[in-house]
Amino acid sequence: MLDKNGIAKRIAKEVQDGYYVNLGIGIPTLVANYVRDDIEVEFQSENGVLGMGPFPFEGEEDADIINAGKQTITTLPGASFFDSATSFSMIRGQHVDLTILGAMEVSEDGDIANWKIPGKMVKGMGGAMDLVASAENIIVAMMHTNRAGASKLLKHCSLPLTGVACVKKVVTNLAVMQVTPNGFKLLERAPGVSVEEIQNATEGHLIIDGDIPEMDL
Amino acid sequence: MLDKNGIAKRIAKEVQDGYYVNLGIGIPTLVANYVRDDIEVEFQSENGVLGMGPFPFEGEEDADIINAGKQTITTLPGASFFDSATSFSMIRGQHVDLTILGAMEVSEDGDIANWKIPGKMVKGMGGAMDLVASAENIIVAMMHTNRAGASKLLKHCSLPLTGVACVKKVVTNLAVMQVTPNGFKLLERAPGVSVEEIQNATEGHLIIDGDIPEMDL
Amino acid sequence: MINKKVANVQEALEGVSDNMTFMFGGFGLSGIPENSIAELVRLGTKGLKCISNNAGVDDFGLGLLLQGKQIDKMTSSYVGENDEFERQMLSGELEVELIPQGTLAERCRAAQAGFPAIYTPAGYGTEVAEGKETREFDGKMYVLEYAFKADFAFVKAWKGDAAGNLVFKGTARNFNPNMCGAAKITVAEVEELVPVGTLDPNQIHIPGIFVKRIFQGETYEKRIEQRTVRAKAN
Amino acid sequence: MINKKVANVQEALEGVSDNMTFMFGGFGLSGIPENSIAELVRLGTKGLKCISNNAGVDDFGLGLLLQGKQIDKMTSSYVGENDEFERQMLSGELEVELIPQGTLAERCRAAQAGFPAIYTPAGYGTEVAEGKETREFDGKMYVLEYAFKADFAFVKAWKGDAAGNLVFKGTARNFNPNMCGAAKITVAEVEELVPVGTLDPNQIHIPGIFVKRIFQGETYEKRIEQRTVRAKAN
Repeated sequence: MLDKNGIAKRIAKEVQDGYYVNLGIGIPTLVANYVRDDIEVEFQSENGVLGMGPFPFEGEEDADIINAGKQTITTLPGASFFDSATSFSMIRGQHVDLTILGAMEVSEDGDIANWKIPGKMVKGMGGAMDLVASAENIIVAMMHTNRAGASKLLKHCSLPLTGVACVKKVVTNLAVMQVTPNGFKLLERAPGVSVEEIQNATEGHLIIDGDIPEMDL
Repeated sequence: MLDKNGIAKRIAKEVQDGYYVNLGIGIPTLVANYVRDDIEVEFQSENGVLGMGPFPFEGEEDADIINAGKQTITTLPGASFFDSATSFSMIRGQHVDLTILGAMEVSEDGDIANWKIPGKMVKGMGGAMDLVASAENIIVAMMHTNRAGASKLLKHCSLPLTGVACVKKVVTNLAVMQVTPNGFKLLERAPGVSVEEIQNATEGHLIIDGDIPEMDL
Repeated sequence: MINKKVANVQEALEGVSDNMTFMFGGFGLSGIPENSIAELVRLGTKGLKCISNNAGVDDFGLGLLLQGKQIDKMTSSYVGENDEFERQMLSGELEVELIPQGTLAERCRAAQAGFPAIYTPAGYGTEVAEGKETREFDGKMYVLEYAFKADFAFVKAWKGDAAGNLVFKGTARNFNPNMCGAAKITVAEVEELVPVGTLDPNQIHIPGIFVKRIFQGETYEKRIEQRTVRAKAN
Repeated sequence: MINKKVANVQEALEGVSDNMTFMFGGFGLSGIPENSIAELVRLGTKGLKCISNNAGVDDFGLGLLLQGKQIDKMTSSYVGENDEFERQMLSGELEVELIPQGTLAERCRAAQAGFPAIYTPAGYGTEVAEGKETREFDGKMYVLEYAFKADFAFVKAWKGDAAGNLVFKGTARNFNPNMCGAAKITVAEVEELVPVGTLDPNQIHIPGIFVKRIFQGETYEKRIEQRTVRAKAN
C-alpha cells in the first residue's frame, strides 16, 4: 500500500518530457518532487505563472510571487507571469498537457466530485472546474477509500460534480486504473496489495484483464 | 463651402478634452492637425497604438511603428502598444470616445456605407465594421455629394452597409447635421452656403428648425 | 496625454455609494487594492455586491469589509480562510455565488472587451450550469455565461503613470488587468507612480484608456498568506 | 525549461503540406513572418487557405505566395495594394472572404483560448452577417462568429528565447500574439533569439506554452509600405 508520497511518486512516472503540467493542491503538489531529472517539464499555476521552481530560501519570500495554493514560490529561467484570463486560455485552449488533481469521488464514467459536500462549508471550486472541463489528460491522485472505509471509486458520484466524463486515470494508495468506456481498467497494483483487496475497495465496475503487475516505483 | 481641410477643422471642434479618438483614413486623418492645443486628446489606431504623435522626422522612420493607414508615425509620452485583440477591446468595449470616419453614403436612420461598391474591386472593411458597430459617438466626414453631383445623404443607403443606425453626426463641405430619429437635423451651414443649397443636395429627410447659423471655424 | 491622476484615495473613490457592485483584483492576498479597501472601510459603504476571486482573511483584504458587514453578496471562485465569512454565509447574512475561476476571469474580460457573453466548457454537467443555457459546438458542451456589470473596479498595480498606464509584478497581476475597464469606473492604485514617458510603451500591461483614476497608495502591507520556504544550503 | 528552438526555417516548417490552413501575423508589411513566407515560396506548397489581416504587396509578404499561385483562399479584413491579388480575385482563381478586423483578431484569440465561438456586434445588419446566427443581448444585436481552425500559425516577434517566450516591438505586434497557440502548430520567428533567463518574466508578451517551434530569422527586410515623414526643423 502506498502513502501520499508513494502516490505522488507513481504519478510522476506519467509526466513525460516536454509536458506542461498543472498540479492541484494536496498530493498532486508532491508530484513535482519526483519528476525525473533528465526530462524537461514546466509547471503552470492558474493564478498566473509558468515555470515554477522550488520554494524560496528563507528570507527570500516575495508576496508577489505565489502559486494557486497561495504558497510563496520561485521561478526558473524561462518562466513567465500573466493575467488570469491568459492563464485559463492556456487551460481551456488545451495547451497544458497534464492536469493532476485530488478528488473526493470518481465515477466509472470518469465523472469527478471534488469541491462540495452538501451541508458542510463550501470553499469553492477555484480553477478545478475549468481544468477538468478542458484538460485532455487528467490524472486523479487520491486515497482509494474515505476515512469511513467507503470506496471513492463509484458507479456514480454521490457528491455534486466538478466535471463529467473527464478523468483519464486514477492513482490511489492501492492501484493505478484507467477510465475506459466500460469502467475502471486495473493496470497496476500497489506493492503488497492483492487484486482482491482492490476489488473489495472499488464500488464502480473494475475490469481485471489478465495478470495485474505490481507497480515499479 | 468647405474644402477637406475645412471639414477637418470643423470636426476638430467636436473633439473634447479627455477624449480618446480613432481617426479613419482620408479627411478624418486631417482632424488631428486642427485639435486645440489647450486640451488633452489621445489618438488610437486599431493596428495597436494609443498616443500617436506626428509623422517622424526624415530618417527616423521605423517599420515597426505605423498607423492603420500603414503610415510611419511617432508616439507621444504616455503611449502604449498592444495586440489587435486588445485594440478592438478598446473599440468594442466603448473605451474610445469618438470615432471619425469617411463614408460613401449615410442614411437618415444613421446607416453608413463606406466599404464596397458592387462591381468594383473591394478592398475590405478593415476595422470600420467593428468601429461603427460599437462606437457611441460616430462623426462622418465626407463631401455632401458624389462626383456625379448626387446626394450622399440618403433616405436609404444604396450601397452595401458597413453598419446600421450608428452615425451620430455628419460634417460635409456644406453643413453640419445631427442624425435624429426623424432624419438629418441641420445644425450649421458652411460659410456662404444657403439652406436651400443644402436642402437641394440632401436626398434624405432634412429637418430645418428655425434660423440655421453659419459655422464658426 | 489624458491625465488620470487623482490626489489621493478619497478622490479616487468619489461616487461610491451603498448597494453598488464592485470588482476587486487580487488572488488570495496578493495584488489586492489595499488602499481602496481601507478607504471603503472608513466610508462604511454598505450593501455591496463584490466580484473577487477570494474574500480575504478575517483581518485583511475583503475580510475587513466583511467584519463591518458591508458586503451583501460575494461572487468568487474560492472563499476559504475566513471565519467571519463562514459565519455570515451560514447565517444567511451573506449571499455567496461560487463560479469557476476561469469563468470569473473571462466574464471580466468580456465586460472589458464589449462581449455580452461567452461560451465556456467549465461547469457543464454540474450545478454551476443549472438553469443556464448550454450548447454543443463540435461535439463538446458549453455553458453561456454573461459579462459582469459593475460600478467600480478596484485594481492594484506595481507601477503606473498619470496617463493610467499600468505594469504589474509577478503573480500579483492575476485578475487586475482583466478588471480594468470592465466596470463603469476603474480605480487603479499603484505602489509607484512614475513620470509619464518613463514606462516603455512596449511593456505596458494595461494601456491608460482602461483606467479612469490612478493614485499612489500610501503604504502596502503585502501580507503573505502561506509562507513556504526551504532552508538555505550551507 | 521545454526547448522549442529549431535549427532553421526548414526544420520550423516541417509538416507543412498542400491544402492546409495557415495563419500569418502582421499588419500590412509590419510584423510579417518574412522567413517563413520565403520558405513556403521555396517549398511551393499549394492550395493554401490563409488567414491574414492583409495580403501583402505584389513583390513582398503574402504577395510572394500569390505570385506563385500557392493560395486558394484568403480570409482578411483588407486586401488592397496588390495587383496580382486583384487579378486572381476577379478571375475567380482566388477565393476571398472579407471579415471585420476585430472579428479576425478575436476568432484567433478564441482558438487560442479554447472558446468555440464569440458574439460580436461587428457586421450586424450588413452582408457580413448574412446566413449567420444573430442574437440580442440587452437590446443590442450580435453576430455569432466561430473560432478559426488552422494547421500552422506563422508569427514574427522581436525577441524570443528557446522556451518559446516572445516579446514584440511597436505595432509589429498586431495579430501575432493572438495567433500564437491558435493553430495546431505555432512557428515563431524572431529577430533575435536571446539566452533563456534574460527576458524579464514580467515582460513576456507570449509565454512559450503557446509556441511550438522558434528560430531566429536569417535576415529581415522590414519594408515600409507608406513612408510618411516631416522635415526636420532647423
